[in-house]
Amino acid sequence: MTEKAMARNIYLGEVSRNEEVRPDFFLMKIRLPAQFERPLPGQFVMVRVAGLQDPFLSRPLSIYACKQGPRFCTIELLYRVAGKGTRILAGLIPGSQVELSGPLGTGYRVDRTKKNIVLIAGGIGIAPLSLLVRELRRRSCRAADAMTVYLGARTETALVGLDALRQSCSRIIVCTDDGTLGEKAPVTKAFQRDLPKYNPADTALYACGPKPMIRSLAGLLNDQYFCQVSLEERMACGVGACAGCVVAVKDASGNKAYRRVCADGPVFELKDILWE
Amino acid sequence: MTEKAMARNIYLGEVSRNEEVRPDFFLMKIRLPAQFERPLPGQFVMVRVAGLQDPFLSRPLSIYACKQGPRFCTIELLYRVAGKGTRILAGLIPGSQVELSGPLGTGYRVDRTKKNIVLIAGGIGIAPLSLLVRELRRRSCRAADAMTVYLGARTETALVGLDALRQSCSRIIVCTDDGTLGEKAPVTKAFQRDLPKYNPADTALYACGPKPMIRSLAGLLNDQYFCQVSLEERMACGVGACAGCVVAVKDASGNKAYRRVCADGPVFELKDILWE
Amino acid sequence: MKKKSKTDPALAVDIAGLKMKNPVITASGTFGYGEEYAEYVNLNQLGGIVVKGLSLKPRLGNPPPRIMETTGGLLNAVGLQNVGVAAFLAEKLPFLRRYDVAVIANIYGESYAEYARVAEKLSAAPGVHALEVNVSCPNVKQGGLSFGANPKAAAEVTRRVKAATDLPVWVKLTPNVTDITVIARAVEQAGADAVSLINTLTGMAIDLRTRRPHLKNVTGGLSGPAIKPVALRMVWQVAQSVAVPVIGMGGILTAEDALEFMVAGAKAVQVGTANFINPLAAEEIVQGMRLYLKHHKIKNIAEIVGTLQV
Amino acid sequence: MKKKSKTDPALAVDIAGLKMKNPVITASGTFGYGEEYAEYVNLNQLGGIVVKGLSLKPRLGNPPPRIMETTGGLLNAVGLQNVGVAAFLAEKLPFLRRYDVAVIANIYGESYAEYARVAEKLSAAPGVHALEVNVSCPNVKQGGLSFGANPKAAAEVTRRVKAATDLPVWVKLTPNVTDITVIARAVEQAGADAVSLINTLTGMAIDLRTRRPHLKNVTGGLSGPAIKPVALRMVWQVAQSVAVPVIGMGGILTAEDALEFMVAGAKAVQVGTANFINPLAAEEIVQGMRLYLKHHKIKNIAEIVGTLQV
Ligand SMILES: Cc1cc2nc3c(=O)[nH]c(=O)nc-3n(C[C@H](O)[C@H](O)[C@H](O)COP(=O)(O)OP(=O)(O)OC[C@H]3O[C@@H](n4cnc5c(N)ncnc54)[C@H](O)[C@@H]3O)c2cc1C
Ligand SMILES: Cc1cc2nc3c(=O)[nH]c(=O)nc-3n(C[C@H](O)[C@H](O)[C@H](O)COP(=O)(O)OP(=O)(O)OC[C@H]3O[C@@H](n4cnc5c(N)ncnc54)[C@H](O)[C@@H]3O)c2cc1C
Ligand SMILES: Cc1cc2nc3c(=O)[nH]c(=O)nc-3n(C[C@H](O)[C@H](O)[C@H](O)COP(=O)(O)O)c2cc1C
Ligand SMILES: Cc1cc2nc3c(=O)[nH]c(=O)nc-3n(C[C@H](O)[C@H](O)[C@H](O)COP(=O)(O)O)c2cc1C
Ligand code: FES
Ligand code: FES
Repeated sequence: MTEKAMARNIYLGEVSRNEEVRPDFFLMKIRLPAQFERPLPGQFVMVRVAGLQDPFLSRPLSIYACKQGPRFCTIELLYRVAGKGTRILAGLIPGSQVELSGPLGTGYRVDRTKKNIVLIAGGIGIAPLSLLVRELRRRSCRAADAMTVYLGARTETALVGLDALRQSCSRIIVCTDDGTLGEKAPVTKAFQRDLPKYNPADTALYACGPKPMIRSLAGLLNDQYFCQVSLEERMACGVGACAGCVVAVKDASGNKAYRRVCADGPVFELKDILWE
Repeated sequence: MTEKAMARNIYLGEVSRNEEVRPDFFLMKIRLPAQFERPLPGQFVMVRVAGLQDPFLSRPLSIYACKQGPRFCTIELLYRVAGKGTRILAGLIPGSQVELSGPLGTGYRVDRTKKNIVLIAGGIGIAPLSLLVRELRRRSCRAADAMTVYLGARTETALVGLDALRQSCSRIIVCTDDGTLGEKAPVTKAFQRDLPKYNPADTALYACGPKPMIRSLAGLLNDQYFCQVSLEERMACGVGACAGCVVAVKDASGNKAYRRVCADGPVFELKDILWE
Repeated sequence: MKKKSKTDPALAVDIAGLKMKNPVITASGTFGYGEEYAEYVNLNQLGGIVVKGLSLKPRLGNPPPRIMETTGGLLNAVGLQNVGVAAFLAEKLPFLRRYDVAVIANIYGESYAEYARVAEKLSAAPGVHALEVNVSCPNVKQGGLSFGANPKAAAEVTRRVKAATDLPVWVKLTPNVTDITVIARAVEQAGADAVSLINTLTGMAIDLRTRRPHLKNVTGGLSGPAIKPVALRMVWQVAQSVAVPVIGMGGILTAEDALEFMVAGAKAVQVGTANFINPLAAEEIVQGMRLYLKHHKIKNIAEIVGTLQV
Repeated sequence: MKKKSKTDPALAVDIAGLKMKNPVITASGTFGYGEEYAEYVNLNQLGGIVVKGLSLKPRLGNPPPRIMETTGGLLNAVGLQNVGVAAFLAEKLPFLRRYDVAVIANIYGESYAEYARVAEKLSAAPGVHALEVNVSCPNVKQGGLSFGANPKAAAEVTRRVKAATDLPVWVKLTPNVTDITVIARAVEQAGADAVSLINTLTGMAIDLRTRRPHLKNVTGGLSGPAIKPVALRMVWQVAQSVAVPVIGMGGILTAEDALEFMVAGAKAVQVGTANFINPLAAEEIVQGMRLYLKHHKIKNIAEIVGTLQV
């Protein structure tokens, strides 16, 4: 490994697999030095192709899975080809090198006192939540049926991560906008219908998805529930130095403040978010 | 082939081979549509990796060999890794696509009345001259010993193209700066020694190499010989539109003028060049 | 040529009386005199061609090296090498006249009088459809930028050229100023029929090995996608400050880039450095615009000009 | 830390009395308050750290989106979000004091008086080694660029700050002007101990899909390698126009880039956007400079400053 690999949190990784698991969705495995810190669910990495300066900035991607061995650590990223940067990532072949820093940001906080765990994922939002599900089962020893996952996507072929999720969770409610699989409804609609079943006192909610989904969730929950959401904003540094990735929140005294998604998040309490 | 391939002189080519033939020297084979025009020795192509914008400009490379078939035309480029652009080219694997225009520029003019053909190549200057040698043998039906090639390089491992050249030419004088192969002398020194053997009336000289070599050649020949040289300048457009690649020459009336290496050259009469 | 189908969106634009079949023009200095690209590009597909900057006498231009690549850009110090107005009329214009494309002559002078003389000579010739006055070349000692960075001088050049010609006069602005809208308004008041912007940003590159500038002229003009954000900003500012049409350029590579300039307020666009890395760029941009309009069911390109919501 | 070998070239510089162990400084707004990068970078290896621009009161900054990538560059409109000078002194400075690195406070005010007040407060605190006066931020409504583009206002800010502090005062110049040497000379005459340049070029990016600017603030500041040619040119021009030290920046990614700025006349350099794409950039630049000097048998970095042959 080069010197770069020695610095804390900055690594040169090697792509060991990069497959199109669904049209426009890729799963990339990256081999990293063993000292890569164990990621919390919700944390992400900043990644770029080694030696390439176009695109200019690194791209943030959630850690979808992580396997630590004695000599290497292998992480998996599940990503959608959204534009130039992810298109270039999608073109990498095994053996390619990526520059990567992480794990970055805050993770989901698991509240062990809540007996209902409900996860709501929209589209590629499944990536961080999948890691959360696996960690919940492993670390908190939750049963596969102690969690409910609401999973929404545009259409069946955009429902990535579902098969893998089935291995750790037996209660999965699937929705698609076009009805090609599961209910033909927005995922928040399906969740809204079940909402009365979930008592605020013993329910923990975790969500990740496009902004409109998060926003309508905020409308449904009305600050009554413990709900953590993972947000996405364009990022430059990924470490809290540039203040480029902010989101408006209510601060401790109820005033408007901007918080950095990369360092203060990406996981926020839903009730703190200011919808302007 | 895509639409791009339909336009005259602009092609999408596919790399079919790209090998390091000597340390830092690569031979790339590119498969092009059959309509790629038969190149004249001395002509070049502008080449860039398809879809990549860093480096920004295309790079000029001489056509080292060309084989035309009924369905495809395959050209070969022999190049030295000089900087960023050529380093990226060197990294291409078979199957990669390149955007390419050409053949561009003027070629060497073969004067059939001259019985001595003398070629002087410095370093990678061997690329266009190799094509000239092969074409001379093929088209003008010259014997392998009707030509003399003076070939110079820094060191033995930088003497590319020599083996291939031996197949078409039996009189090759090799020089290296460090004496690792052939004479330990600049190639112009070896040529200077033999110069009295070549009568200006029946000798045609063709040269390609670094500027100092061409310049000292100009000093030796003193406008007495028919001598064509191929020049190199940084290029932007490659087609004569930007006036970026000029070299100072004496025009018809003996005045200083700037000529475009890409369109008025790269082959110039040595005696026209103004050394400032 | 392809026949226009009934549903084809209208791309034609009218810039101060000059009608062009589409708003895509190749930029001065990046397309030679048209002939250089004629075997690559179907010139009839273009809206217009701005030829290399013309001066009264032929100009040698600057000594080489004249160009250097930078990140996402190109530095050039060609120094207005050109054949001169007489040779242009005799040798270059006849070729261009064979095509159905607007020909815009980019002109340059070392003095007010020279600008006027060049304008006059070009106006007498059939086949020149507009003049673009270059008061913004950073690569020449006299004239050029020194006129363009000063609102009074820029206005005076404009007045002199206007007095010397009946052709529409576009004035090409430099970005190397504190407030480009001041210059734009000054030339508008002096009679400019349109403004085109931006010319290149003055820059420099150094060869660390030799500790010399990469360009013999020391400084040069920066073009290409690196400058696109600056160009877009200035086009947007100027479009809000003047009533005459704005012709936008600076780093346009794709139809999307071109449309962004139009959304910012440009009525037409010029494609410069892009020609070097893809000779088909301008043609592809025309085609891409057509597809965009079709796809978004926009009937006329004019409908998107200046529609930026801020 | 590594022991210095006898043959190690000298990298130390002295900028108007401030001694730094090497000329590599992280640029304001790109390195937070230092702590954000502390787990990536060995801060002791840096010459200096310029902290995020500080104002008297905490500032919310501009609404998001605040950043957008462009070709070879970054547009930002952060709008000087900062904790305010009091919180800086109480919460951020103590952390920085633990390191052996020069701390330069970048300051910003909406009025002459605010600049002076911020300067005063910072000067009272041990551990701030110099002030960098930002008269060039394009992303705020008051102050910022409006001061920096006007030689009189820039000079007045400089005078007020000088009167309020004993620390060395660097004035940071904007590139968005017709002639940067005019501003540089004005602030030099007003007492600036050094000038740093360039701040960002004002630019814009448009989302064609929504026909809105990508930045909520509409325009933003362009940084990164895209602007390097402009930065190098201005550093070279200013270095020839003023006697005070010039601190150069704009698109520096590598030691080679940094050395080019020094050859152009910069006595020290700042590394900005590069930190984002490679947190180790500044450290690697220090190391690369050392290797370059060794390889070229140059004993002291000062020997290359301003050695450009034109
Ligand atoms: C903390 C975090 C974790 C993320 N995890 C994942 C993940 O696991 N899988 C995945 O597929 N994507 C993830 N994203 C989104 C991903 O970063 C963007 O899709 C990607 O950066 C787009 O880059 P691009 O060059 O392909 O597209 P661009 O050409 O840059 O943009 C394409 C489109 O995507 C939008 N976009 C660009 N950057 C972002 C961004 N940072 N966040 C949201 N939208 C953006 C643009 O506005 C545009 O509409 C994550 C984002 C963040 C902030
Ligand atoms: C008509 C023509 C034919 C050529 N044929 C060949 C060939 O067959 N094989 C081959 O290896 N090279 C050839 N060259 C040179 C080749 O184009 C350059 O080596 C290449 O462009 C360097 O690009 P780069 O990005 O690798 O290096 P850069 O990082 O751009 O530059 C590295 C070094 O090479 C110099 N350089 C850059 N461009 C040129 C150029 N166009 N000409 C000369 N020096 C340059 C630079 O000044 C610098 O010193 C030819 C050049 C021309 C003009
Ligand atoms: C090599 C070169 C030569 C140029 N010559 C001229 C010129 O003669 N007159 C002029 O007005 N602009 C000239 N320009 C500027 C371009 O017309 C255009 O304004 C600028 O390059 C920005 O657009 P672009 O980024 O699309 O290239 C030249 C640009 C380049 C790159
Ligand atoms: C996100 C961001 C925030 C910045 N904030 C400041 C600031 O607060 N004060 C300041 O003087 N310059 C600020 N700058 C400008 C940089 O310090 C620097 O002058 C500029 O980015 C050019 O250098 P670079 O290309 O190396 O980034 C900021 C730049 C960026 C990218
Ligand atoms: S990306 Fe820089 S602060 Fe978040
Ligand atoms: S490279 Fe443009 S004229 Fe030669």
